[in-house]
Amino acid sequence: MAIQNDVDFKNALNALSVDQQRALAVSFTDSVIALCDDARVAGAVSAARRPDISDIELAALYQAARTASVESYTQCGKETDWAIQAGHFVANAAMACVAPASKQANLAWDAAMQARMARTCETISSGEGTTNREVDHQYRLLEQYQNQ
Amino acid sequence: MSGLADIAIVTADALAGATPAIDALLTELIQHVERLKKTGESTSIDLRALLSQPEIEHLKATLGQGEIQASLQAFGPSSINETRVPGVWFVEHRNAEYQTIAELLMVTLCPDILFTPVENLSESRSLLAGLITNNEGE
Amino acid sequence: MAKNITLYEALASRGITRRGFMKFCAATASMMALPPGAAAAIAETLGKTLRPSVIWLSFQECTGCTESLTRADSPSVEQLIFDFISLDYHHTLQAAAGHAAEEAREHAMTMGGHLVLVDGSIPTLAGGLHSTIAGITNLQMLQETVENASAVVSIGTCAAFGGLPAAKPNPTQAKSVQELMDEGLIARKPLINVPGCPPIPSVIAGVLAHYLTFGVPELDKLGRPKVFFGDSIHDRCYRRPFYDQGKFAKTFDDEGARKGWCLFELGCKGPTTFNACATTKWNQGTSFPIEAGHGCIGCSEPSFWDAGSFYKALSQPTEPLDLAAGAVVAGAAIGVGASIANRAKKNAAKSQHETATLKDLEK
Amino acid sequence: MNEIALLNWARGPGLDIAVAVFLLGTLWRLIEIISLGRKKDLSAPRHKPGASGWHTIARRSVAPPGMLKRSPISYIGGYVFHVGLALIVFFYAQHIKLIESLIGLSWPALPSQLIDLVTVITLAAMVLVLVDRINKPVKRYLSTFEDYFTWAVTFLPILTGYLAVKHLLLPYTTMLALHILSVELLLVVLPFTKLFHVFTAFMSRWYNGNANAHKGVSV
Amino acid sequence: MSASLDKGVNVLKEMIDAPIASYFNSCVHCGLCAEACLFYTETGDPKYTPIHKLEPLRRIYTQEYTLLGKLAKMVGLSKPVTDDELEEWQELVYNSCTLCARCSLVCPVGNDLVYMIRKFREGMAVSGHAPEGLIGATTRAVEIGSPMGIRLPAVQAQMKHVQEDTGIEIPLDREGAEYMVLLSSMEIINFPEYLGAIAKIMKQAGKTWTLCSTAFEATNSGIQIGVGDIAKVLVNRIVEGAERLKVKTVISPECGHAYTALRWDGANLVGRPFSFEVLHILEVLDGFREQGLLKTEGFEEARVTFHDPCQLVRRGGVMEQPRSLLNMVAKDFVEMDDPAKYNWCCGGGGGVSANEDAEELRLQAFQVKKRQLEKTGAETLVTACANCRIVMEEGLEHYQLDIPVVGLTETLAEHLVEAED
Repeated sequence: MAIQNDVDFKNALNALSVDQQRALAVSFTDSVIALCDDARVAGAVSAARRPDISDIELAALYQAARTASVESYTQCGKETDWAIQAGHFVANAAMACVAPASKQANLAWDAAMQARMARTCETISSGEGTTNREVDHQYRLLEQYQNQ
Repeated sequence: MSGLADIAIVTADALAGATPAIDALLTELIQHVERLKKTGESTSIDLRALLSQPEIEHLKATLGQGEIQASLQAFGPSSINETRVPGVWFVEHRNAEYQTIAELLMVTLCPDILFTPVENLSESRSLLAGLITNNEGE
Repeated sequence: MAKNITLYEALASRGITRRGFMKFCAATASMMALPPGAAAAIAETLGKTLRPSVIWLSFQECTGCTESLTRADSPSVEQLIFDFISLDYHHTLQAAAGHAAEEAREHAMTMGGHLVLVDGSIPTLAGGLHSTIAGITNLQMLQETVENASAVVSIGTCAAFGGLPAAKPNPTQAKSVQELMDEGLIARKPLINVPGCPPIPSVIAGVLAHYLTFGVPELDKLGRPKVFFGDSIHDRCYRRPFYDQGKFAKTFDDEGARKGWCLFELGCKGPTTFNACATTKWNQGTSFPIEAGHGCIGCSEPSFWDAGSFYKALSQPTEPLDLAAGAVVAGAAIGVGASIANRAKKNAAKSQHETATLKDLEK
Repeated sequence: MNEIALLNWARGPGLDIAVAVFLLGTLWRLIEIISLGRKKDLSAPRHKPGASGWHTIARRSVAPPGMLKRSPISYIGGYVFHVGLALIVFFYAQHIKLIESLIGLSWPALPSQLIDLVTVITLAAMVLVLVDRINKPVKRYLSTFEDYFTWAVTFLPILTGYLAVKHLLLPYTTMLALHILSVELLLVVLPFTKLFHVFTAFMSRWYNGNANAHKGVSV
Repeated sequence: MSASLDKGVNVLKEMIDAPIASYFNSCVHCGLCAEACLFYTETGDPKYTPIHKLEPLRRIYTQEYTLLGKLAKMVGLSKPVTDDELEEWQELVYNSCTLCARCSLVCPVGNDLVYMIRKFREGMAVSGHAPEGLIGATTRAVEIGSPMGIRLPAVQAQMKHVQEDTGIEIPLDREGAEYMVLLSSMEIINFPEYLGAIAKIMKQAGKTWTLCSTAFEATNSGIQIGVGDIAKVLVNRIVEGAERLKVKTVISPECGHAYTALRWDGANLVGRPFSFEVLHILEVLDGFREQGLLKTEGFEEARVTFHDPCQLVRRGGVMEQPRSLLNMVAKDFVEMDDPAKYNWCCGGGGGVSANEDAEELRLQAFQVKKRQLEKTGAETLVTACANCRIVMEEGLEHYQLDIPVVGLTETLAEHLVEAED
């Protein structure tokens, strides 16, 4: 089935198991990982690929990603650097990838949203917002996943 | 107010009855009696310096009346009474107008004033001689 | 009565027996608030003492003190003592008048060693000419009389502290004997103050008796014999328990007054007044003012006339607050003045204000 | 000058001067403060029940949640000594007599034994708050000479008053004179020290309450 | 650059008024304001006692506006305020005060201390004693239009992004719309989901709204740094924008001080009452709720608690709304200790979060919030101020607490009944 809007998208994702969501989260994040040069983030994402990953590992990685995220926040009233801000959202996406299963949130959906924001920031920093459609790309990724 | 009579002059009746002052005095009396017994030394206490009039009245009543009731006529009347407490005497001096001029409590075997003054003995002889009636013919 | 006889002889000549004399001594001791044991000692000394010469000077006074003393009915102890002393000058009491009287005084003075009793205060304004006797001012008379005296007794509050004549505004600049001695206007001699308006007669007599027997008694800061002026009226007052219980008469005819409650709020000066009224009492020990339902007016204390109304409680002001109204006006004036200045300063600041821009954020 | 003369001065000219200075100072300072004025708030008000200057005047007499635990001595000591002081000043028979003779108003007094008790408690509370001022780092840090001076000026009248009534330490005459003089000192310094808060505290509460009530916040 | 002590003193002379005079005369040095100040309670350092932070202002008051003070100054008993002194006070007036006004709430004599700090900052700023961070933000706010240097294109990019996500059109400069929505830089940068939430909610409520190209920024650094003249410039942009678009209501975003700056200071800064109404987004939403225009479905399963932003609640008067809204979507809503007007600040308000020098102190002060939070046992922390949100995220990270912090508006948006179209 073809995903047309976020409602379908979210429902489809909700239908998946946590591991499946994690897998998708990783692929969503991958497509924007380039916008972040933080090793902790990259590390978290690659580790999340391993199917045998333990909860303890996840917890540790999650903490690391979270720290990366908070550190890259733009403080209220501080000068904004959109590139760093993009990295911040990537870090958030990475957090979703390694979020412990216990957090009954929709990992894939969270990753998707954060990835989109990362992309937007990138387009802002690179001058006028190019018409980049992270959304469609994510729909396609989901379809592929469903079809394999 | 209708008249002066209506002003109740409340004297210390408010405080009638035993008071700390009286109790203190009574305890003191014990000491004095003890001393009298041991050393024969007498004491006298000026009541008006220590107690209010009602207190004195109360004390008088408390100590009561003993065996001796003497009265003295000199420079006005005086009453010298032993209380029912042996050795404790109540002495009240009044002037010719019968006004109290001293109220004393004495702890003694016998108040000095009851003794005949030695000075007076000189006249005793002549007085006595004058009293002897006719005895010529010896 | 001859001068060179002892008190015992004087009494004997009045038909008073030895026992009577002992009784008299006992009474005197009691009057002098001495322990009864002292009676013997008194008997002994009075047995020896010769009649002293006493000069009684009356200045700015009302004769109340003399009245207080002489109205005591004979033969009271007081009376006997005054019979005993040789009162060589007392222009109210003595038979002699005019020059004869003054001669008596001068004669007594020249012999010296006499005792001077003073009632009334002494005017000092304009050399003291506001009060003269036989053409000499009270001040002069006092100076002369005190010169060779053995001691001085100020009888009554006027002599002791200035009293009524010295009350505000003290038009004659009346002074007490004490003040004159302190200022060196009269010779310094042993001085005993027996204040009171009037003093209690037995207190006067008691002081004299004490002087005759044991000399000058122990005195308090104000020169008053401690035996009589050692306690405040308040401390010896039979109504004291009501004060402690906070039971006060509010008016002279209310329930409290009938119940004989404390008169503090009706202006009783008992707590600040030192005298023997509450113990010795008046009229041969009948009663004293508080017992009669009136507060103490503090007559044996200095400047008691200036202590405000007799009927004002000690916690109340002695005089109306005259400055208050003026102070309110002045305060408002200063305030308004200050506020005008402040407004001006604030407006000046406003007009000096240059709109702040970014470059005003750094030096 | 003997005690009686001192007492008479305190009851007469002394009191007259003290009250005059007090009135003068109070009026002057109040006008000086109020006349500085304040801007009208142009923002649209939000009305909420319980939010007004008057509410705040009342509300600020009560400790906000948690504060009592944070600084018990400040609150308990503060309450006790303020209430105690008020009771002593306005409900002791002798003081009512004084007020009556000054302004003609009078009301029933409290039994003097009760006042005695209140006085002892008040004195204790004042000592407590002084100790607290010395012990607590913040209070010690803030405290200046004025803080200790005003404490003493407030403490003395209560102490001398108690000693006078109880006939302790000095003759009644002297102690009464000292009592009245210490009160006169209090009157004289009040308008020119932090003691002036007896007036401004209510103004401050009102200003604060009024400004916040404009926003619908009941402070 | 032209800051000077004279400028500072002069502006303070303008500022000092009857309330300030009354406050200084009332203080009895009881020190209770310290007990209400998180910078004291968390450090125990008495220099952070609020009234002490005002000492120079007090001296200026007495020296300028009281006869006795003038006298004391003349005879040298009271020393004049110096530049060095003000420099020393910068830390106390800016770094260790978030203008949270908790002290103003507890002072037993009723002193409104935050009112005085706010005015004191006027003097500090123009005498050159404002912290660098705040000066930077203010400069960007004036020159670029946003304290965080955001230009319109960035906003438009976010608008576009949100439109794509939500499929709802984000109106810009639509004249005659009922509501004009303001954003804070924080939302544009860190929480774009806020804009999406607004879009959904407005759609569901069927209200017309718009952003304004000349006034999208709600925050006002002028207020935080304490320069009325600059605050006025910034407020004027909004007033002009709102009047140009003839909107009925201007909606202040989830940013505490932006709300007070516009709602309570605004009219006084421009010197005339507004022709439009100013509401905080939560006031609007609660209004919708009451009119039944806000329909939600489902509940947050996790236990949530709410952090009251000082400027919104104690200083702004929006108290009940967040609670009634939160109860719509939260089954297990627990209050912290000292809720609503008694709340404890996150530690980053009043410009502190924009001030690097204050960072360490801010994290120290955060401990009080940490304690409160742990006591509730909440799994999610909801608030309604973008600044509180980040400050708390940082604090929680610093103390290794894993509790997500979310904005109330988005939380509601997530539970909106999806409009079937």
